[in-house]
Amino acid sequence: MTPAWFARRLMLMVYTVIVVSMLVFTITQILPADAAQSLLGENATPEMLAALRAKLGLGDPAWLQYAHWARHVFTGDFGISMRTSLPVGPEMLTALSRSLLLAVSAILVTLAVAVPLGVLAALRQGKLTDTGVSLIAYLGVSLPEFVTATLLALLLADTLHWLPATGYVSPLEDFGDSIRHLALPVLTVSVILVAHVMRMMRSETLDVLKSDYIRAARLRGLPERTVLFRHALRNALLPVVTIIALDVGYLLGGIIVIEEIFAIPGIGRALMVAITTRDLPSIQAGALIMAATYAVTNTFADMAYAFLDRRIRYD
Amino acid sequence: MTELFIRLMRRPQGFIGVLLLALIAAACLFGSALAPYAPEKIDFLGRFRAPGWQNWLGADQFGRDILSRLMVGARSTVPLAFIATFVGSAAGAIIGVGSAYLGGRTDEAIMRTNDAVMAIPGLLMALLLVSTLGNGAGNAVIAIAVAFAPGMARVTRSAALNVRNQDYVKAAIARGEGAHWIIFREMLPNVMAPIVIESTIRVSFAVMLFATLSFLGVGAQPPASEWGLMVADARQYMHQAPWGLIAPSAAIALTAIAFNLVGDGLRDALNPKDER
Amino acid sequence: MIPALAIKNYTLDYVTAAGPVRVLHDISLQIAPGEVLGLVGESGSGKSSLAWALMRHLPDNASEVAGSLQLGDIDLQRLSPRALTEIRGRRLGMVFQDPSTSLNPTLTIGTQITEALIRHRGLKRRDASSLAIELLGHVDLNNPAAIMRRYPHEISGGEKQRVVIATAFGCQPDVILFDEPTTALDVITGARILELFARLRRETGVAALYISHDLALVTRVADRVAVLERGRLVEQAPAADIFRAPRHANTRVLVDAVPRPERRLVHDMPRDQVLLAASDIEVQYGSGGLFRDAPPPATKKIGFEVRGGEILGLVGESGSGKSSMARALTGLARFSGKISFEAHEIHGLRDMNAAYRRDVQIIFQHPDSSLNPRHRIDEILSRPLKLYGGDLADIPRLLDQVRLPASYANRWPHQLSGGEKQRIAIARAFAARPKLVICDEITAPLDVSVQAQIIELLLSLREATGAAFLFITHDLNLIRQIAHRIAVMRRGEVVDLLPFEDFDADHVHPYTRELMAASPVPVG
Amino acid sequence: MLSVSRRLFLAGTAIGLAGLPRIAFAEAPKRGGVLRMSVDQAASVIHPMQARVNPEYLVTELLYSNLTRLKSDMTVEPDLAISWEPNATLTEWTFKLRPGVTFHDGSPLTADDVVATINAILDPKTASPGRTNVGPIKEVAAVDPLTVKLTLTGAYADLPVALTYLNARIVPAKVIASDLASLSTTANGTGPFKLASYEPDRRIVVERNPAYYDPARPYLDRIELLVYPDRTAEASAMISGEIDLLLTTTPGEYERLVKADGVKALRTPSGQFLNINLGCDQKPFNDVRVRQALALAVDREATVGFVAGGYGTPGNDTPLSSAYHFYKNIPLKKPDIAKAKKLLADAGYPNGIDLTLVASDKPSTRTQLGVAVREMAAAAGFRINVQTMPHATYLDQVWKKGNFYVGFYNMQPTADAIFNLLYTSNAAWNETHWNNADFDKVIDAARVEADDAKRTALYAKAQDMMNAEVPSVISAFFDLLAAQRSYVDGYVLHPRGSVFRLDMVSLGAGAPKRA
Repeated sequence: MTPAWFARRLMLMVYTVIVVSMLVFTITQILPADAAQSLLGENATPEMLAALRAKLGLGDPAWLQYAHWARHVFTGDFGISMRTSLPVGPEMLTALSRSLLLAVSAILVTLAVAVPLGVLAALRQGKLTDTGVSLIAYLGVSLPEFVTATLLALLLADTLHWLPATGYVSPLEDFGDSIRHLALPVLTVSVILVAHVMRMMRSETLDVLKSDYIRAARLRGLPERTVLFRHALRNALLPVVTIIALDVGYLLGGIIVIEEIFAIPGIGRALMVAITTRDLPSIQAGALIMAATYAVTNTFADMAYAFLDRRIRYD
Repeated sequence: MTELFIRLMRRPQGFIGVLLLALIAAACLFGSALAPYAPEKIDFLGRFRAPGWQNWLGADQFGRDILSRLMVGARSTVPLAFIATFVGSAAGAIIGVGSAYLGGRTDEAIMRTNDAVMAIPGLLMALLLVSTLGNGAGNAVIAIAVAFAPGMARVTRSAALNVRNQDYVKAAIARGEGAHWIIFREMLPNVMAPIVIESTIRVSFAVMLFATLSFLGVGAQPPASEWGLMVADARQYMHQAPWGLIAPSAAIALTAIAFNLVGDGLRDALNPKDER
Repeated sequence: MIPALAIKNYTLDYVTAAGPVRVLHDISLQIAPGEVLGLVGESGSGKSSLAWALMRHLPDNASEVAGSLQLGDIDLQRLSPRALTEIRGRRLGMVFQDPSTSLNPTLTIGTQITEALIRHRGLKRRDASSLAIELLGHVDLNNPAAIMRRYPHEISGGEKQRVVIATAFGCQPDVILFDEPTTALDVITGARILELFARLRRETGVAALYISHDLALVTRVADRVAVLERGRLVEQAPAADIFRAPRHANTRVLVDAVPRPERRLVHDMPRDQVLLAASDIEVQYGSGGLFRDAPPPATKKIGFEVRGGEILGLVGESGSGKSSMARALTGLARFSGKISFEAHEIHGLRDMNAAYRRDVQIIFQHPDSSLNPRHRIDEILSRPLKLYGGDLADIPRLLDQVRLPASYANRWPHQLSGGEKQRIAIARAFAARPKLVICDEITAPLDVSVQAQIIELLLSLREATGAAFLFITHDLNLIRQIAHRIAVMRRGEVVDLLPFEDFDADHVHPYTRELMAASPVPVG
Repeated sequence: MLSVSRRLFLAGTAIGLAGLPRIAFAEAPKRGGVLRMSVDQAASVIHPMQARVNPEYLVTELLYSNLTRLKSDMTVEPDLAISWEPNATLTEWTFKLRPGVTFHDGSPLTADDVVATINAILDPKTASPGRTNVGPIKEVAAVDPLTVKLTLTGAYADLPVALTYLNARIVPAKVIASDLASLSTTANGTGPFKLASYEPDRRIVVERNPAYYDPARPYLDRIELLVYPDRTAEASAMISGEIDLLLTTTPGEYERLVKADGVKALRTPSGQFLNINLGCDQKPFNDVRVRQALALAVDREATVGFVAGGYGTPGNDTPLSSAYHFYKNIPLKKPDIAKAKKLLADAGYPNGIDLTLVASDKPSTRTQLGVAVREMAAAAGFRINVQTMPHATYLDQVWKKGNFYVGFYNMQPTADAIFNLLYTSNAAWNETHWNNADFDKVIDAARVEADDAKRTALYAKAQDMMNAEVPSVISAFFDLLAAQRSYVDGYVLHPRGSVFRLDMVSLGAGAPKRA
């Protein structure tokens, strides 16, 4: 991790954010229906619309709006939400923190479950355990998230009354209650992720176990436990962990449905609401913050990988 | 080809997967001819009728026959997911192979931009696009295709980079072959295996993404009998008529499992490494 | 006296879908304590299977039909998995072909060497560590303490192999299996590893089974040599006798195929007129970026001439820039400098017109990768004909030219053997009726007997077409048999460019001399 | 009520009303406690003049007060005004304000605040939806610190009702003068509760206003308003006791809530309806026979089942349901396919007609109505393609522009309000362009008619006209469905759908202790 490597990574992050900002801005420009109409709803009169449009600066040419917006974003000002009149930046960052809480908890649960299962399946390749574990994996990826969420809520909240059905409590307010409320959404995300990570862990472990250096370690007379834990697991985990970091992107944008069902005011739902109400500053800020988060986690993943696997350090 | 098929069928997951796919294909082809009722026929007296001799899988909030809707709906679910994946994969494959062929700074620029686009999660991208293009199954196909393309470009490119370094590609360049020949005749056929495997598995994601878009109200539109829409609609009546939720969910799950099984089977069948 | 290792009537099958395939027939071998037995055979002869059988690491479909494997008084076939880990490394060590894949990339050298010492010598961590440093010093590694902290990718291939050897010897086993330990290394590095092996063997008196495809090399390190041919043991003899008096016909073929500089295969002289003149060629891979320094150039403004009908040899170790030169001449790499081909002057990729591309053809090293696996043979051969003008009806003639039946036109590349694939690549090059053919290490992955046939084919094609050759290789013995002049490259520069007969002279570059010393000339 | 004099009927007074709970309790309501309730949509606007949806109306009702207040029988009671009096021609109204009322910041309520508020609502720059709904106000003036005089552009009998409008909350004059926009994020009203925290997409908390003008109320110490966007999950939260009150739910969830222990499911008929708007100025709906044919093809009883899950009342192509005053019970139109076919053939479509019916995706019942009508009307020869689009797109491209689409409207406080909103020639949202001069005359006459019997006759005539000419097909009214835990006392589901009166709510025995 030379300074040059670091600088290149930073450049890539910035590039990602710029590309995304332009892309999102373009999309928001061609969204049909205008924000003023959408804000005022069925009560709007033409003069009210005109007044609001002028206030929002919707009449300016697109590039001017982009330049204007980019300049403000650069100073940390994402604008004011057309919907709530609150500053968009802090709102989206708060939402992001909630989504990250969900995403990181889900990743931790997933790793704790999927890694041992994946290794087990790999070690028992072709045996009953392998088939059983693979079957679970297939089930996990074969239902849409909202069905999985519904079924889990039906079982754990409606029937068994173990967990609250919906709602979000900040861990800063009431930690215990926060955990109880997070349990169902985390479980739902984990069910989907576990399937994915487990399959990956299985195939990576199989690949690593077939590698020359594992064979060499065995032929050097090292006990199977050492071979597995010191030599194989480490190398199999690396790519898995990296891919999980990439999954943060999916987790932030893909859990809109889960955030909706479990009433978690995260960034995915904030964006969904922004899109349906044509709240352009929120769409732009949300997408940008999400892309930036993705770029940052990606960079961290690269750094972690480079740190753990010294081979690619200077790539 | 036949050899590959035999190898695929020899594995349990490939065999079951192909069997399920055949069933689904049959539903797509003959579903509307075999369905006992018209899929949109409403029946006031039959609302939420439980499964029985009249409606084998029960009836929904309009008294429509769920079995008939499932059978007819296969055609507006699976082929669309398939087309979306195909278009996305094809676009991604061409970008990936082209980028690998061009190499150097062009490759870097294309792939970095591609990565940047990937920073927008697929569902969000699909939502933005559908909001721009308007709701509906056709636009959802486009949105899913666009959402899939960058990922496929990445998968393809890493495979294509390997191929790019193969001597037969170098030989073709040294010979003075044109870019078209090299990309489409020398490289593309040799990266087909990973593309096909990845695409097969992605069809199941597409089915799921479709369902999610329908759940969010921007995918297929009523009265279509797209499965995801059926699930989304039935969800609000799930305590009155759980069969409305169960039947299409099971159909989606089976389809997803089938494509996953075939994808995994293909991966093994195309990878002789496991065979000694 | 109990032999250190005894193999008796050992017979091994692999069970395939098409039924059992016998890979080892009734093998009996003994290695006395302190003896080194060389095991030679071409690819597919079963020598690796024998090694895996001894290490008890056979694939699942292997079936041991008969025979016994004894390590001292231990019956290897009866060991439980647990007992096996006590034997491996401790009593029976192994050194692998490719040191870069036999070390775990994510663990330090220190970890990997000490864990074996802790396990097999029962040492405490600190003692193991100091012994490891001592061992690394003993295999001539500079600053062993620093090496301990490094990761495998941070040291060179030769250093890695020294680490592996140090580990194997450090556990003080009775017998060590060497599986082609120098094949993946450069000639000079390989020669030094051999020297190290000889020294350690002298010091420790360990018994060893040394497996290799290189007959000349084996005769230099082994006391006795056994020759394996398609799973059968065809000859066992003292090392000195094999070249002098090979008894079995197969051994004789093998011996004859080994290139010897003194046995010239080319007797004519090239024409006077210069076909291709390259000057100041510099190849630079990747450019510096905003935050990235440019790598050093692969070739540093070098040049040479090829005359009509000449065979110019280009030798050097990997990374010396010889392949980059080939890529520059065929438009596969960007370069600066000037190429004159007949009257045509070329300053960059854009100047390479169709005529130049037709006249200069290249054949690559790996037959497996030089043919597109998705194209049939006839399609592969049809491309030059379509591009440069030619008749598709010529395909059978092209096949005949490289001594393959016309029926091969309908085959897929994977249905061909390595040598046959290389013949197709040759046919594809000659389909263009070239004036210069660049051969980039084309015989390196082939067995010696196949290599001899390919060389013979190339020479007869040269006879027929009058084409010149730029023959790139790392095998000095081979190139001295066929080249008119030989250029020696090192780190992007040409250090010597001499007629073949001058190589025995005194005024060669010291590097050339080192290279010659490292190229094993067969004993006898 | 009918016997009281005209003057007494139109004027209002606080005597004997203020402080009296609407429902007689066996014991006095218990003070204190925290009510946790949920809404399915964020209250993203708390600016009282700009609120547009029910959760937002709820929040502004908690924080602010109007001059007058709508009771659940759709009559008016005093709020900040304790009495009012029109002149003889109903063009000038004088309102007496309640003395001693203070805003949350402690400043007293005066006539100037009322004047400033009404002027701000009428100012187009404020862009308040209330501008066209607070009545035909020409001028507003302070007579003395506790007296306000409103001058109208014409006679208007329903002004006290109009002033209950959801955006006509009284805000301080000084806020209007300095920074009206600050009300988007802060609140300063005279309502029973004060804003404690505001996170629009997650939770809004209000706390008791100790200085509320009625010393007895509110009963609750605090209300937490949570956003649970998923109706199924919301109902589950109610059943498991996570929340005490949910404002609205679907028929499917209602059936589950009815059966749940400790839950009281609430239901009230309302004037909320879906209509199919027919562009009466364009082909084919400019021909009244086509409109009548469609009306005859629709099975109204079945529509209530399909669209409202049986929780509703059939409609007769007029916007008035039994929840309104002046509702006329006309015999329900029965589906008559043969007659519909004939009407269509007479109108020049003997082989049927192809149409595209647009439905916005929110609420989803719009599409359900479309799907049901499509199937029902198919027999009569209507080949209808239902097109669903996002609500924002619908508002932009179809609403008030299309000639065949599904509309959705809340109950309005008066018959005049709903007719003038949708069906008169100068209606605010004249979607159908029916433009029937006779109808306009009837509505205008009813608007200034103070005699209840005559008004009833006039509105009956208006309903007959709509029933006959079908500017839009109105086949079903929804019942409002909600639920509460059984320990919640004093909550009445208001048919208007946007009046809540949580100041009347208290927690009875068995309520959980919430910190």
